[in-house]
Amino acid sequence: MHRFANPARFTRLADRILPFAAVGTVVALGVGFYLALFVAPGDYQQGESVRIMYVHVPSAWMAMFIYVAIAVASAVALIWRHPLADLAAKASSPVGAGFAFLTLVTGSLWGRPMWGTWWEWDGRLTSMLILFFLYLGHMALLNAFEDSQRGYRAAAILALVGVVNIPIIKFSVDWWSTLHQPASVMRLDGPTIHPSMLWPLLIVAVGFKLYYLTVVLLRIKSELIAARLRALDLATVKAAEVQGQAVQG
Amino acid sequence: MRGLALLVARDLRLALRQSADAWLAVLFFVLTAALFPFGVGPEPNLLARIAPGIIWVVALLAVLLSLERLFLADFEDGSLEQLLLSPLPLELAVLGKVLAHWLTTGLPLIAAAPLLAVLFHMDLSGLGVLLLAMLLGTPTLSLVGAVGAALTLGARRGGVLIPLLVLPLYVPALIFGVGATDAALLGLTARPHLLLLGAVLLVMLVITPLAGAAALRQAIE
Amino acid sequence: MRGLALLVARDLRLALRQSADAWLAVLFFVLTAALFPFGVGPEPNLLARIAPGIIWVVALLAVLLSLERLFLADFEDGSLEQLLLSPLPLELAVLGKVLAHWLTTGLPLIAAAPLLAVLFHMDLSGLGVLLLAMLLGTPTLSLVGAVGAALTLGARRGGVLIPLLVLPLYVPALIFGVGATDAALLGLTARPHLLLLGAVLLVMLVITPLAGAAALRQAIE
Amino acid sequence: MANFEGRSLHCRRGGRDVFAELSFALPPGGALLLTGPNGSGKSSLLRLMAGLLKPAGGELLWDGQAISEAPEEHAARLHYLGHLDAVKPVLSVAENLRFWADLRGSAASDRNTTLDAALERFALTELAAVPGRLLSAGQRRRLALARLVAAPADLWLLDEPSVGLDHASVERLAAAIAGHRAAGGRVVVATHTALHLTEPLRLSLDSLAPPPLPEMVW
Amino acid sequence: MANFEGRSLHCRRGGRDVFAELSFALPPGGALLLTGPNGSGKSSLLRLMAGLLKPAGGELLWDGQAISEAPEEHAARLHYLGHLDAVKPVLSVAENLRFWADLRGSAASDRNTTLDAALERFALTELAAVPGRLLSAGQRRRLALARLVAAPADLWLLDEPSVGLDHASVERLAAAIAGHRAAGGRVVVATHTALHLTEPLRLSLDSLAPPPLPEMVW
Ligand code: HEM
Ligand SMILES: Nc1ncnc2c1ncn2[C@@H]1O[C@H](COP(=O)(O)OP(=O)(O)OP(=O)(O)O)[C@@H](O)[C@H]1O
Ligand SMILES: Nc1ncnc2c1ncn2[C@@H]1O[C@H](COP(=O)(O)OP(=O)(O)OP(=O)(O)O)[C@@H](O)[C@H]1O
Ligand SMILES: [Mg+2]
Ligand SMILES: [Mg+2]
Repeated sequence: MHRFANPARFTRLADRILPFAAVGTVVALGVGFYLALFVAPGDYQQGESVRIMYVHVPSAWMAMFIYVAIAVASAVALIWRHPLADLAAKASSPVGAGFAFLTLVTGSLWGRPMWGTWWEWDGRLTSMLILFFLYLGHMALLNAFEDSQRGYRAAAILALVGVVNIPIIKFSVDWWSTLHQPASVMRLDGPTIHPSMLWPLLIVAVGFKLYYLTVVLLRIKSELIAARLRALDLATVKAAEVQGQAVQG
Repeated sequence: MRGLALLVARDLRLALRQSADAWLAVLFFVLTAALFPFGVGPEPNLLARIAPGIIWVVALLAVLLSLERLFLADFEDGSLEQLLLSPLPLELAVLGKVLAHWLTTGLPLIAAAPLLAVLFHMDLSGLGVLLLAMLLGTPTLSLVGAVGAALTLGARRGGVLIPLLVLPLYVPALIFGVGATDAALLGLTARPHLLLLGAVLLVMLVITPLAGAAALRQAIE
Repeated sequence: MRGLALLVARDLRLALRQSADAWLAVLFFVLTAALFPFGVGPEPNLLARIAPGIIWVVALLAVLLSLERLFLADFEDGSLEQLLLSPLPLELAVLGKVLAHWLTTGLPLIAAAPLLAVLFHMDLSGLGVLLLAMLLGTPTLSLVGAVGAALTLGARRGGVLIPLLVLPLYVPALIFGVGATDAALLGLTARPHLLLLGAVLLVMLVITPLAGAAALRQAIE
Repeated sequence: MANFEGRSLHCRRGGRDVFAELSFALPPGGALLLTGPNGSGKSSLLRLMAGLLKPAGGELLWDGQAISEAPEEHAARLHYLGHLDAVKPVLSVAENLRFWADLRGSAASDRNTTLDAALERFALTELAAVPGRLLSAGQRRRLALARLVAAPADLWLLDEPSVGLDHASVERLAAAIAGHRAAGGRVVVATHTALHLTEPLRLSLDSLAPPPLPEMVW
Repeated sequence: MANFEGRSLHCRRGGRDVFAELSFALPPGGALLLTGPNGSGKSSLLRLMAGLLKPAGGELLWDGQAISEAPEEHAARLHYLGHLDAVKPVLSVAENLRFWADLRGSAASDRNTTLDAALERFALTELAAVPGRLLSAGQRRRLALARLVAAPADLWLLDEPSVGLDHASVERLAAAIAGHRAAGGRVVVATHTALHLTEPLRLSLDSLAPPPLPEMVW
């Protein structure tokens, strides 16, 4: 397992993957957005604003996907003490929070023309808001300690407790809003979607996944480099200290 | 088991000696709830309409406020180190501390809830279910909160972090708790809500000792 | 004056280093407010009706929660003793700490208030007055709270006591603050409410340094 | 015979190497005296020995078995006294002591006499009913020390135990340590001041400064 | 010549008499060494002298003037070092020191050299950039001591200043005290351990135990 913990090996692997991931991101997003903006039809009901969907829906998928990825990385970190898993979790949560935020913003921009309000306390919307807060908690805890190791472990425990709770939260919120508000406004049945809209959606989704991969690899790499710089720094301080003591003694 | 009883007894004794912690949480509960009529105006119908929601949200905040202290005093004066090195398994120690916390925080809140129900002109036919739901829900609040409190020990501003970690996880207890009371007030059955509250409690009874102990172990370094 | 600036600068630096305290108070504000729809249900009309009240009460709680730390860290690590023995008059030191507290707590709350107004479907015509009222009201919250925080220092469970002392004193700010916003929403003039808020602020600007310094002096024994 | 050993221990704190390649062996009845300038890692070593801190390298053995394999067993056989006294302000001296002794499960029958003896040992009998909050610095430290004798444990790990103690109390501490060792117990003490120990093993931490450059991982 | 005096001081804490009828006089350049067993009231006396605690009877005089009449003036001429170190965990060693020195208003021009000298004086120069949280017990204490020399003050009140210090640091402390006295400064030290002071006045607190029964007020 610790085979990949070797930063050198990881860096080599990352360097090999990164160009493909980066180019893939640009291509997929370029094609996806082109199709979404110029090729896909407007909706007869919703007009041109329907195009927000091509950002909104894949973002929502990513926000949920990344939390699970963090939980998996956290389990690996806690069970096998794998240092790269910690770094992966740390690299992921701002990206996840970003996608959750994007979902909220695009949804609310869409909601304005559709429902006449920026926000509805609908089940799906609300659980995305809670997910966003879970991300913020994870990030805050990661950075709350002087000693980064402590931050990693605390955040990993939080992510695992969170992932057990997410289904409970999602279920309860859905139940709550259907209880109070039988007919939710936001229903656009998935299966009935036309292929000309489905394809751009899927391509953008792939683009987002590749973007995530690129960012995570880059951030792990830079963390490793920063750690190495810190080690060098401390070593110089320590050496000076030892020398100083020798002189005084 | 003997160790667990000892720990609970000590924590209760500490709480009672410390100028009645118990009634401080209750007073916060009542005082904060009493602010809402100033905020939303005194109309009885409106107050009655929002009563279960306010009672639950404020109960949740009262528990939240008392959480920071759950492990902090023991952490700062070195008792936690000693506890870790004692023969009592840390998982049990966590459960013991949560139990003592609930007895001194959750239970008094339940005792004070009828007062708030009256203040808010709530229809008293729902009172029984409200209390039952709180009996099932407040232990969950203590359990979830304990994990948050343990995780933030030694963090740069632990206390302020706890709400951020804990509040999102409180949502299910809040929803089912209010749901049960609302159902009873509408004359519907509260059973499914209560069962769900119980289920959430059971899940947390399993998770909290494990996650809490893991968090405490890494806080002591 | 130089001493005052030094103290404010140090406190701001501590707050910023400590992983952005500022946005933690804001997050508490938004998170707690977001609990109310779960409690009272998602109907836009009801939410809009209670929005100003909820925003004010929750702002008040967010300030309250951050109060315990105002003097506590300095008290526990011995900095307060040193401050007392420094040439900076203790009254000014209190003002400096309150100023730093407001800059890192009250000000960010004001910035976050429009978000809550949107979430609660509040009519945005009242937003300007809401913000103005908060600009006059939140410093009062910090000032009153500082006296409470100073009084409870060294009390065995100071943190829990603060709400008891402080919440009743927050009522005037709450009433005038909500009053101003409600008036604006109804198309009436908010002027008298705002003037009263300002008057309360001035009174507290005089009282707090004196009362706070006296309380700190007797906490250090 | 049971032996307590450390083999090429390596300690990192806050990303810095504190010491490396540290080894020791402590037989029953032995005393290990840790000395060294501030920041040399005495406290860190004691926390390693207690299992509160995990070594970055090397291992601790008890009777040939790694303590990381049976952490609970190890905890049960030691007393750790750090910089903090674990004294609750609202409990009386006697209540404070009794809680920790009970938790260790000292036999219930002679419990009261053991507790009284422990208080007596550190001249706390007069203070038995005084709440922890009213104790002076040295009195609080003595209460922490009384825990050592209130419940038996094989290994005592003491971090600057004599801080704040008056002369009489330092004597009492030395006597308690001597008694413990005579009964086959072991003790590890970190201190900057003179403490009367017969034939201690010495471990001086300043000579153990880690290699100036930590090895790079790539 | 200015004199620092206490006249028949009486101290009560937590409802108990700690000492009574205590008097002393400390001329410029003098050192007063407080000794006595745990709980005899050394810390309490130092807090009285600092003005942090009010005496239940008697008075403290500076140059014939009661310090209770001009508490701010008195505060400005003293440094008090208690059990707590007033070190902020998130500020670096240099930042911690600078804040307190600035607050005392040391002249801005040579401020940096004064601070550097203070750090140097207690061998903290290497640690200047390290955050307070990472300091060992002795390092933190040294930082608290550095405040004494970072801004001048006539009277030093030191409560067990050598706690946790290694031998080299104790020497440095003794040298700092000697320098301060040579310049006409005064120092009051409570300690249980040996600290090299030339010709100290001694005040032993155990002989001053108050009458066993506190007088009743009704
Ligand atoms: C802030 C407001 C909004 C939020 C937070 C939000 C959140 C979400 C989430 C989490 C999903 C993913 C559901 C899933 O795949 O399981 C989703 C999907 C979707 N949203 Fe939104 N939404 C918002 C506003 C809107 C609005 C205003 C509309 C349009 C009327 C809309 C239309 C859709 C559609 C069509 C889908 C795809 C449904 C599917 O494929 O299953 N959303 N949204
Ligand atoms: N904060 C306090 N409140 C009430 N009583 C106190 C307080 N601190 C100390 N005392 C009591 O006052 C008496 C003197 O305490 P003080 O701390 O002055 O002793 P000391 O000589 O410094 O002892 P040590 O050598 O242990 O530090 C003790 O009997 C103690 O119980
Ligand atoms: N909690 C901590 N986190 C990170 N580093 C620490 C921590 N505590 C101490 N250190 C660092 O570890 C090193 C060793 O500290 P330790 O407390 O073991 O020293 P010590 O020998 O006990 O010193 P002293 O005699 O001053 O008590 C020091 O350089 C210190 O800066
Ligand atoms: Mg140490
Ligand atoms: Mg003392």
